[in-house]
Order: sequence, then C-alpha cells, then structure tokens
Amino acid sequence: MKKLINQPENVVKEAMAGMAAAHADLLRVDLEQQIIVRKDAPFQGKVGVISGGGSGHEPMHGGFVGYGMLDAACPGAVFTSPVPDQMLAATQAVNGGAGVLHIVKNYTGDVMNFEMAAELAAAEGIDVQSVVTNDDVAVQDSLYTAGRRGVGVTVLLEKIVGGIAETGAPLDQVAAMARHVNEQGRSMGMALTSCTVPAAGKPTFDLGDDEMEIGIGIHGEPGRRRMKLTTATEITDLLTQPIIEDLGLQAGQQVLAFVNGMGGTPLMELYVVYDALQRILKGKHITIARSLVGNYITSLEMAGCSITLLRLDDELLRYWDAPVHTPALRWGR
Amino acid sequence: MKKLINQPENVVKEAMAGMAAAHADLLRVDLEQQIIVRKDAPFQGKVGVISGGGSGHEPMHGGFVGYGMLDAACPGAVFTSPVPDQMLAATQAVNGGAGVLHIVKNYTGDVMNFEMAAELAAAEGIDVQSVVTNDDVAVQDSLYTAGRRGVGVTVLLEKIVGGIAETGAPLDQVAAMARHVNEQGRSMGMALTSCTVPAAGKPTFDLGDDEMEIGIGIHGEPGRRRMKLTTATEITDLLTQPIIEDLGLQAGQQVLAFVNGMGGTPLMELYVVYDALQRILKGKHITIARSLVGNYITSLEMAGCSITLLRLDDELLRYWDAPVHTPALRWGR
Amino acid sequence: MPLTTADIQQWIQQSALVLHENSSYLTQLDSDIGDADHGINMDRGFQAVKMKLTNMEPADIGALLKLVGTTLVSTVGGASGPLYGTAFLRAGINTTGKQTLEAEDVVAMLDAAIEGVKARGKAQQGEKTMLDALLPAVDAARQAQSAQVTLEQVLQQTAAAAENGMKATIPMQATKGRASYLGERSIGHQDPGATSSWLLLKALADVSSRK
Amino acid sequence: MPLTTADIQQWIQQSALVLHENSSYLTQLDSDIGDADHGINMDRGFQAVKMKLTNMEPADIGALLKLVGTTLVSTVGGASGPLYGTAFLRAGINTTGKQTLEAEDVVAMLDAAIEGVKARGKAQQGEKTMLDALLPAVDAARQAQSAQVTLEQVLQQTAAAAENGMKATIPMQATKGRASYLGERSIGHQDPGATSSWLLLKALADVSSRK
Ligand SMILES: Nc1ncnc2c1ncn2[C@@H]1O[C@H](COP(=O)(O)OP(=O)(O)O)[C@@H](O)[C@H]1O
Ligand SMILES: Nc1ncnc2c1ncn2[C@@H]1O[C@H](COP(=O)(O)OP(=O)(O)O)[C@@H](O)[C@H]1O
Ligand SMILES: [Mg+2]
Ligand SMILES: [Mg+2]
Ligand SMILES: [Mg+2]
Ligand SMILES: [Mg+2]
Repeated sequence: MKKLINQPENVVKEAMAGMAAAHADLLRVDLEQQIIVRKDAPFQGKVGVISGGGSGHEPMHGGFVGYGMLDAACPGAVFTSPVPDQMLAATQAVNGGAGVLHIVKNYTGDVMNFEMAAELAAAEGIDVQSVVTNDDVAVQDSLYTAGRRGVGVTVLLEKIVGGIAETGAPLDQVAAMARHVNEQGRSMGMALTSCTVPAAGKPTFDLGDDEMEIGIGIHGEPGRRRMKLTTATEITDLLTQPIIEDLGLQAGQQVLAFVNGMGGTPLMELYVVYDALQRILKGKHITIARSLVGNYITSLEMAGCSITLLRLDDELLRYWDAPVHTPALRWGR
Repeated sequence: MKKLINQPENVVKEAMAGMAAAHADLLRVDLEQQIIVRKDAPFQGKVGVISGGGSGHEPMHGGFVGYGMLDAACPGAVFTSPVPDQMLAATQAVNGGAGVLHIVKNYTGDVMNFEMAAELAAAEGIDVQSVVTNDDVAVQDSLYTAGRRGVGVTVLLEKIVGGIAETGAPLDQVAAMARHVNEQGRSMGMALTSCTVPAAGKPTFDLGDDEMEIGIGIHGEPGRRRMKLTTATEITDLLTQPIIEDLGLQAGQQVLAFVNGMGGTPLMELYVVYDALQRILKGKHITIARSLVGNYITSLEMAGCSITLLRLDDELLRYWDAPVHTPALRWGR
Repeated sequence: MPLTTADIQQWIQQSALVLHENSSYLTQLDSDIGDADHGINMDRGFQAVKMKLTNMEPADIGALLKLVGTTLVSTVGGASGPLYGTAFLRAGINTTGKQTLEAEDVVAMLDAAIEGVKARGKAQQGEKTMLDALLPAVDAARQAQSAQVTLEQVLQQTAAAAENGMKATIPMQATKGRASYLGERSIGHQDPGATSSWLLLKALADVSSRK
Repeated sequence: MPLTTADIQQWIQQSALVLHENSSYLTQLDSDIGDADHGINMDRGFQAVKMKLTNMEPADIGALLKLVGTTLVSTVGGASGPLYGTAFLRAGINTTGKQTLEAEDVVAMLDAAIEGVKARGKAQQGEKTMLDALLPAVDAARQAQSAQVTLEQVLQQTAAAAENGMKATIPMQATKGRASYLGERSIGHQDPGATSSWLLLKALADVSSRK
C-alpha cells in the first residue's frame, strides 16, 4: 500500500484537520463529533441541508459544505457509513428552526444509520425529512437487490437542493426538489484498477492488465461484470446507453452531462470521455446545457470514471446556476 | 497500460475536443493550430498572457485559460514542449496591441521553442516578453544542470499575472510582476508511483512497493533520490524544509501554501499533507494567508504530491484574490 | 449453571478479542463481495466497547448489553453498526435487571436481538446476511433448551447451528446489503456478517464451556 | 561519386525508417534519464517530413534540407525539435542551390548544422547531449576528407565516430537537458539524443554505401 498517510486509523481525522486549516474561512470542523459545518450555520428560517457517508469519496461530501450547497457533512470511516451520533450532531448544528433535510445515498448502512439519526432528531423535536439517492443503473432496482446505489446524482442534487434551500424555501419544497432531482438523473461507473482501503492495506479486488470492471460502485466493490479493456469511446457508450434508456431521454431534451473521475484517472482522460459522450448525445439530438468534468465523487485512488446525466428543466437549471461557494464547487461569488 | 483513451496518438486532440465541448462558454479551441484561446480574446489594450507546455499536466495550462488568468495555452504532445508554430498562433490570437507575455517553464525544450516563437513574433512586430519559471528546489541551480525546473509556482504565477494583466497594466509591469512571483516562490515534489506516457505504453520508471522518489519533476523523470516510503508527516517535512530554507522564510512572514496532487493521489491524502504542512509552518510562526489544495499541475496518473510556498505581499495577495473564471480555477464571478 | 453478569462481561471481552484476531479475515471476506471494511468496523466497535467497560461496571446483564448496543451504534457505522447495535440494545432491554440467565432466558434474549436485526434490516432468511447464521442459531437454541440439555450444550448447539448457517451462505445469491449489487457474482462467497455472527455466538459458547 | 539531391532524399527517407524502427529504443533510453518521449518525438517529426515529401519535390539539396528543418521545428517539440530543426535549417542554408555534395561540402554542411545546435542549445562537448555524438563525427569527417579517402569512406568514418561518441556518453554526468536534473544518477546511461544523432549519420553512410 502506497499512500500519503500516517497511521491508517488516523487518515480521516487528519484529512479533516487539513480541511479545517485550509478552509477556515468557510468551514467549522469539529474533530470530536466528526462533522464539517458551514462556518456561519445555523441560519434562522433556512432549511438545513446535511449529507454524509463513508470517507474516501472526497471532495464529497465535506468539500461541498458552504454557501448554496450543504450546511454540514458527516464523514464516516473510509467506505463506512457515519454513525447516528454524527448525523444527529450535524442536524443540531444546522437546525435554524425550519427543519433539516438529510441527503442519504442508498446503501444499507447509510440508510439505517440516517434512519436512527432521524428518529433521535425527531425525539428532540427537530423536523427532519430524508431523501435517498439511487441513480446507479448498474444495479437492478428489484426485489433481488438492496436497490440502486446513490452515486453521481448525489453531487448534482446537493448543489441544486442547496440552491433552493438558500432561497428560504420550506422543508417540504426542498425535499420535493431533492426527490425530483433524483428522479431526473442516472449514473453508471467503471474501474480500470481497484482501490486500497487504508486499514485493509491491500487492493479490494484484482484486475488483470487487460481487464476492466463495468458497473462498479464507489466503495471498491467489484462491478456487475468484468470485460476486456476497450477504447474510451466504447466504454463511454457502454455507460451511456443504459442511462439514456433508463431515463427515457428523448431528442430535444436537455441535460447536465457529468463525467466524474474515480480518483486515480487524470483529467486528460476524463475530457477524452467527455468528448465521446458529447458525440453520442449530439447523435441523439440531446442538448448538453451544462457540464461538469472532474473528480467529485471518488473511490480513493481507483482509476476509472462514471457518467451521470441529469435531465434539466428551467428550475433545475436555475438552481444549478445559482451561486455556490464551497471548497470544491464555486461560482457566482 | 490502462487508460481511458482511444489511440495514444489522438489523446491530446480528443482531450482538447472534450474541453472545447465542455467549456464552449469560456474557450475557443483550435484543433488545427492546437491552441486553446479565451473565447473573447484579443482585448484591445490588454497585455495577452499565454503559456504552454507538454500535455499530461492537466488542468495546467488549458484549464487556466479564461478571465483573470491566461489568454491562451498551447498544449504539446504528452510531456513534450509545444512547437513554435503553436506559440506564434497563440501570440497572434491574443495580441490586442499591448504586447504578449510568454510564461515559460524552465525546461530546455520549452525554453528553446518559446525562444523561436518569440523571434518569429518579433519579426511580425509583436511586442513579446518572456518569463521563465524555475522554482523547483530539488534541482541545484548550478552550472551542472539545466537550471531549476518550473513547477508549482507556474500555476500561482499564471493566476496572479493574469490578475494584473486584467487591470490593463503595461507589458513591462506585467512581466515584472511575473518575475517577482517567480522569485517569491519555491516548490518540491515526490512520487509514490511512476506514470505511463500513452505513446510509450509502460511506466517511465519502476519503484519498489516500499519506495518513493524524492525531488521528481512533472514529466515522470526519476527524482534526485530514492528512499524508503515513510509517513505523510515526514514526507511533508522532507519537501518543506528545503523550500523554507531556499526562500529564506522568516517568522512573521505570510505565504500562500499550495499542496498539489500529481494526478493519482486522492484529495483525502492531499489534505493529510496539508495538515502536516500547516503544523510545520505554525511551528515556525509563518502565517498561511491563502491556500490551494488539489490537482493543478499533474504528471498523468502519477501518485504523489508537490508542495509550493509563495511569500505574499499585499500586491500578490490582491491579484491572487482578484476574480478569475477558468475551467479549473474560479472565484469572484 | 446459569450465566452471570460476570460471564456476560467475559463474553463481551472474548468477543472483542476474537473479532480483533479475525479482523483481516472478515475484511477479506468483505473484499470479495463488499467494500473491505467489515473486520475493521467490528474491531473498531468492540475496541470501543472494551474502552467503555474499563471505566464502568454495569449493574446487571441488561445494562451491560445496552451499553454494548449504544456503543456499537455510535462507533461501528456501515450496515453492521445499526444491526449489531440494535441486536445488543434489544437483548439488553430483554434482560433488564437480570443478574443471571438460564437457558430459556438466553433463548428469549436471542429472539429479541434477532427481532431487532430483522426490524432494522428488513431481511429474511436466505438473503445472504447475518440472519442466515442468527436464525438457525436461535432455532437450535430453542430446540436444545426444550430438550432439557445443559446450558453449555444449548450454547454449543447454538454456535454449531450458526456455523452451519454461515457456511450455507456460500452458495446463496445475496439479495440484501452491499453484496446484492453483485447479482450472481455474489454466489460462492461466505457472507462476512454471518461470519461475525458465528464468531460472537462461538465466543458465548466458549465462555460457558470454560466455567 | 558525390551525393545528389536524390541521395539526400534517400537519406531522409532512410532516416524516417530507422527512427521509426528505433522509436521504442530511443524512448526507452529517454525513460532512464528523461521523460520517455525522444523516440516518439523523432518518429513524429520524420513521419511529418515524409508526408511533406510526398507532396513536393524540392529543387535542390538546400531546399530539401530547409524543408526538413522547418518541418521538424513545427512538429517535434521538446528539446530535440528546435535542435534538430535548427541543424537541418542551417545545413540547408549552407547547401542552398546545390545539386551535389563532395566530401568537403559534406564537412561544411555538418559544420553548419552543428554550429546551429550549439547556438540553440548552448551546450558543449562532454555535457551528455547529442553534441557528444555530433562533434567527434564532424572531426572525423574533416580528418577523413583531408586524408583524401572516398566520400563513402568519409561518411563511414563519420558514422563510426558518432557511434563512439554516443557510447562515450554512458559514463558522463549530464549537465544539460532533462538528464541534468538527475545529477549523478544520470551516469551509466546512454544519451537518447546522441543515439538519434548516430542513427541519422549512420543512415547517411548507408545510403552512400548502397550507391
Ligand atoms: N439488510 C440487512 N439485514 C441483515 N444483515 C445485513 C443487511 N445488510 C447487510 N447485512 C450484513 O452486514 C454485513 C456487512 O457489514 P459491513 O461490511 O460492516 O457494512 P457495509 O456493508 O456497510 O460496509 C453483511 O455481510 C451482512 O451480513
Ligand atoms: N542544450 C542542449 N544541447 C544539445 N542537445 C540537447 C540539449 N538539451 C537536450 N539535448 C538533447 O535532447 C535530447 C532529448 O530530446 P527529447 O527527449 O526529444 O526532448 P525533451 O528532453 O524535451 O523531452 C537529449 O537526449 C539530448 O541529447
Ligand atoms: Mg462499508
Ligand atoms: Mg519531452
Ligand atoms: Mg463492508
Ligand atoms: Mg524527452
């Protein structure tokens, strides 16, 4: 295992300390309770928006805390859902009387821990609603799975929902917007290499020199199938077609196209994938109204990428374009 | 070799096409002349600021083209300086009558190609000045080397110089600011793994499972020495001490602290390094006034990091804080 | 001889030891069909429990098990944190005020714990989860208890059934938890959570045997 | 027999072939002490030259060599682009209007080319660069020419001296170019640029022998 770390068991804490120091203007990092909170939270009358999940997906979620996006994030151990205590502390820290939205990615652990936190918060009289993202078309949404995983759409959703929350919209409306974004987006990912959980010390899976995993999640889980490595154009096609089908995207519709790196893939390659993606969409007369290319929801040092398409309407476009100021996403201020 | 590419010889062109599509609002990409130009360039009376270098360092330089930073970038083949034709075309494209600054990283190839381009531009009556960055303390600045390499400071310099150029400052002043930034900054880097030039197809060097290279550049060149892998804190110390010494940083001075990822290292680890760095500086009573943490000047998929410290004065601070709007760096608008 | 509060203390300490020793093994199992953290998670949780127990001496079995439950909830995370946390919490509620447990109390305690896992995780037998070790185990416990064997024998048969249940997860296709994402590729691997459940029940049987 | 414009055409074509065949070898040498692109760079440049030459028929040796020079400048990049580009440009200027080259013309041409490399790169002999192949080569050419041997022999001695010069770069510590960053670690490796210089001069000797 080759990593820039000290002890594996301290990596999350030390990374949080680094974030605290680097972004003292934006963030309040509580190393004791293990939460990252917007410096000036809570805001009277504004819905608090929090999220959380295992660490190792940086910049998600801590890098998305700030104006126009999240009010707090709860980083768990690497690839392990945070615990209810963190979520409750974050909920308390951002509650400005208008209630708190929990953005939860659909993984058994995340869902159960957030459920327990919501029960605890409700017991304290805090109005909490939860929205679960489940956009990964690589997983069949059936009785035979834990349901689709929450992946790339989570990033877009946090931005858009943070945008509407900033306007002072009530909790019901903020939660409805979150559900709407989740419905309009789908993702799929692939890996060229595995990743190594620091505390485990070796790669989660082995992949031959000429192989790739298609349909991976963001936790180094193996994917649905292993294939011979092929070109960026073919890989992009493999990821994009199921998304288009599942979303029922039609000619004339407009999307936000998001090419995400898994952490170990250089930006140059992500732009090659974006080029392939935009050619596919152009061929189907689907308009890319907005784009995002980079490492936003990662899986440690895994090489690979995921593609997310989000069907846009005027409202989504407006809140996507709204100003945001976080460590990892910033525009308009 | 496991990469998201089609043919190795097309990777630069296709990545440029991807950038063109993703950032059509900001950039004009000329695939024929192989230059990336700010959409609305040239600007009458504004000094044009261009840079260029081998590809594989993304987002540098193409990702830094836009308001408040570069007017154009010339991407060469992977790790290979661009050719004078590209630089001349970029110079012509951004010349608004106030002259053009060439920002050149100190590598034999880059310097010679930019020299030839400057000769050609001068022959056309365009006022060109060149500034060479050479901030890498891993290389002895002596008769026995090609001089220090230009690395991390280049990113900061392009931002700050772009900021002053935006004010309409004349070429002499813009060039003087560039030289000033270069003098105030130093960097050093290290690698945990090698990288693979797409056309070469295999890693540039081999590194044992428990080894690291200290004092690497950004082209997969081996470093000055190979060492046993150690902790993030010790590595940070190894990189930071020579910088502090060479810059003659004193207690009470303030710096911009830049922790840069080489491309394959996750953000979580970069924040661990930043935490170590801020503790070292705090111990020496050096104030971190600004920070930058992320992948900005990379070496394909190499795992590793570099540290850059830039001594700040009020002017540098003002132009660093000035609004910027490029694909990779954006604030204030 | 019934199990005393001290025995249950022993069990928890023994569990912490066993999970620490098997941490890499559990993580390896989780690498195959999950995200390579189950051993790390369980070890972190039970080390936290051990720490807690150096500072306080719960008054009865119920208080002890509730403390274990809340500590696991607060420190494990992932799927196993809420599941084992709820299990120990429910076991604690079921044994509130008790200083000893007879065989029938153990059966009732296990029943309560497993009801908690089911309520939290909404899984059933055959979905390749910890329940595939736990459900056969409590069935075996109930049968043994009604057969009037010693408590030690009850616990040994419980652990044996858990082990069989754990092994029976190998040919199963997962339909709950992270392994379900793999579809058919989950077949042929032993479930990490079923394995940790067996280790816990084995630790209980061992403590009882050593008395 | 003097070299004709057609021979020089032959030389350039042969060089393109040889550099293409040795692309991986040159890149491997550049991996050891540089950035793993020298073979790729030279191959790209000479393939571009070949393309250019399918479309036009330069009138004389000078025009041909100038075309090679400008094409290399425009397509190679890196250190070798301006260096070889300038070398061929200067060689072209030196041979402007010529249809044939005698041995003394070849010496003058090489002299001009190498002056260009020196002017552009500001290196001297012993710095572990292409000059360590080129400078001994032109010295050998001059000696052979004044010894009145045939042109073929002049060119063979030139190539042989380049080869020796190339090998002599192995024990050198680089003080110019990318390899200089390695300090003492550059010792023990053959310089890629010296190697491509030898390949070019060897191609010229081979063309002359085949006449
Ligand atoms: N819905 C569920 N009901 C019961 N047990 C479950 C459920 N989902 C997962 N598990 C158990 O949890 C184990 C995984 O735990 P762990 O690796 O710690 O959490 P995570 O999957 O969040 O990484 C699985 O092996 C399985 O036995
Ligand atoms: N200043 C110089 N003068 C002469 N030759 C040089 C000089 N610097 C470098 N070279 C030659 O250039 C070769 C490297 O070329 P190449 O790999 O194509 O360029 P780069 O170093 O820019 O990647 C070296 O092996 C060396 O022979
Ligand atoms: Mg987990
Ligand atoms: Mg190069
Ligand atoms: Mg797990
Ligand atoms: Mg090179």
